[in-house]
Amino acid sequence: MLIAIEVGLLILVPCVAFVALWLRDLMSAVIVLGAYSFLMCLVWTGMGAVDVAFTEAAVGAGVSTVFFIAVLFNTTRNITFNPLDVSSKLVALVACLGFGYVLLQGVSDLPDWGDPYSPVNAGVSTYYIENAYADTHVPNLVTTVLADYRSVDTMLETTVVLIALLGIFMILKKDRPAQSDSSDTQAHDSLIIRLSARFIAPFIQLFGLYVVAHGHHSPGGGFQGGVILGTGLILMAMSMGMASAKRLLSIPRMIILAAVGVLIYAGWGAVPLVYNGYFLDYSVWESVFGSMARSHSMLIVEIGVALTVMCGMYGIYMSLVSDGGMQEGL
Amino acid sequence: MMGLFLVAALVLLAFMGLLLYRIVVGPTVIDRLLAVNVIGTKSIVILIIMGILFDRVAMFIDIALAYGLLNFIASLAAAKYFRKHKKIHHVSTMPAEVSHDH
Amino acid sequence: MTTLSYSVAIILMTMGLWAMLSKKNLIKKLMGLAIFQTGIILFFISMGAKEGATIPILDHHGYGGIYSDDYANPLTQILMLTAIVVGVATLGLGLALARKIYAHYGSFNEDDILANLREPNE
Amino acid sequence: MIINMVLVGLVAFGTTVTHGGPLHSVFNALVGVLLIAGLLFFLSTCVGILRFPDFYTRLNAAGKGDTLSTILMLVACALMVITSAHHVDRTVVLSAIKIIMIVNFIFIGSPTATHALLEAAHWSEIKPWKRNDPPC
Repeated sequence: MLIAIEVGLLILVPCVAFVALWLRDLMSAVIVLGAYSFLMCLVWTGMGAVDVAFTEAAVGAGVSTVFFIAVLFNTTRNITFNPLDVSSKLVALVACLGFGYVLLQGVSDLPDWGDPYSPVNAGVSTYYIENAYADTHVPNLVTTVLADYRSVDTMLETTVVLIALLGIFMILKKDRPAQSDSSDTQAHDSLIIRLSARFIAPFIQLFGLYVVAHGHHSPGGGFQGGVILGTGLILMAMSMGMASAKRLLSIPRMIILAAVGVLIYAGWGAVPLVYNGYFLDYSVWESVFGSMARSHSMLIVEIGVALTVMCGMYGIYMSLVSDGGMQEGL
Repeated sequence: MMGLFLVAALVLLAFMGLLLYRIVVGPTVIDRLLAVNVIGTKSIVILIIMGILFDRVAMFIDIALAYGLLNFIASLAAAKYFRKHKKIHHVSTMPAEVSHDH
Repeated sequence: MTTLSYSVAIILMTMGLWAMLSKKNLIKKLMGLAIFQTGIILFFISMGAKEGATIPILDHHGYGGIYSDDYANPLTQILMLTAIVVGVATLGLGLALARKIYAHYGSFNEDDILANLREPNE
Repeated sequence: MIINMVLVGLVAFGTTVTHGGPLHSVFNALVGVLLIAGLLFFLSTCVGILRFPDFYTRLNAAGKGDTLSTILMLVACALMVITSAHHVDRTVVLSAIKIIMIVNFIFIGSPTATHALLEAAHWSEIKPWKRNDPPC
């Protein structure tokens, strides 16, 4: 039944992607990329990947478009277009068509779409599906695999977000901070925008906390909740001015919190080493939490992920929009 | 009843395809932003219809709620962009007369 | 459907690669990177999809048995879930680099940057 | 507020009549009518966005028609969730209430976005379209 919707979406998606790359104005292209992300989210929902779709929804609707606009805000959106420069484009086109042709030849050898017995769907994933609830008492299989079976992977992914945040800070760092008279130089929005942003921001934060805490039973978890929490802060910084956002979460505190998130993750995973267990083996907590040990440990780990991702998104936005000066932005 | 919802989702998709015309042609950026905004709101409806078709609506509503909360942030940011850069029509410059408007 | 979803993934990857190779503008290159990434994610997700299966969240807790055919593959989904967030973080890093290049050379255009690189004192 | 109370009342009433009975088919018909009305309004939105001559008129079409059609279709979905449930339990009622919350947020967020776009157009001095002007 859903196949009809899927086919329609899959036809629409490459068209939107092509338009985004074809437009000769960066601002328009960025906005069309937002529409592309909406449609991609629907495609993944139709294939049953709700957690992935949730991540894409939070990222595409809230964060990635805002990052692009933040950079264009301080630079230019004009594209220098050189119509004479055909030869290099032709070479690139031939290379890409060859690449696409070779890959398309391989499509016929791939297993059928939706085949439950294909090599990808056999093996370890059947173990995950059939035994995850008995092992951990968590109905959301994606959360189980994310925070329990493959938790070392997730820890390092969280670290990548922290490293990206630190990298952006170092790239954009100003030697001498810009002289500012500590008053908010940013022009204020109209009353309507400020009021509705003020009304919605608490709901966004509350919803983010709900997503982090309820990720065991419905789509969600640390990554999605962290992005939503970060978007709430970005909304405050955008509509109320950066000074008031920094009153909520100052820049040094934000960096410390981002590191604390990874530390919570790694620390909770390191405790079993004391009891002769493996790294990130939560079953030693059974003396404290009983049979829910792995479930509760996953919640704690997800809180660490959410802290890091929230601070990562907020910090990346703040440094991109203010050129690293952290004084005035959108 | 499920068939009606499926048809509704397909019709919504077809209208989204129509909106693509405004995205391609749209003389200014905010015309495109307008069309993208409409596509974003309609994805909320399609998400919930997909939930109904999967018969697990409770699991899909959170995604739709995230869209409902976050959908207007991109338009807010774009609007604030135009407070500083007043030109809505873009200029595509040739390499001979590169303009640095910064 | 079998060929369509894989073909669309490959078309998206090709488009992203083409943008990264042939576009002169750094921001356009980053957009090509984002599109390439979604192509790969689409490929993984369609590998893990199962016909007639529901989403990988259990709706009953093991009464009557849990069969792996009834639920979509969670493994491919978790790999791609983290890839999206990390992708946004690296996108931010790329944007920061582009911003720094713009501050130094006054342009996002590759040709202008290369010209300035060859003649450092203008 | 009044819309909210009406919606919650509708959902609560729908909850009580889910199992068969004459009202069940009435509710099904209501779902169909709301869904088709939403589609019709969205059709007019699309036509407005495609055919109107300048940005301000297009904004009018998008701002009003989009919000109304989304709300109508979401209410149809909420009623469908209630009436199609095999037995009404906490999850089903919570889902319906969440859909009504989405309606609320759209009711606030969508006009705000429209307002922000209007301000952007105003700052960048887009001239409103007059009769006899060529459409842009």
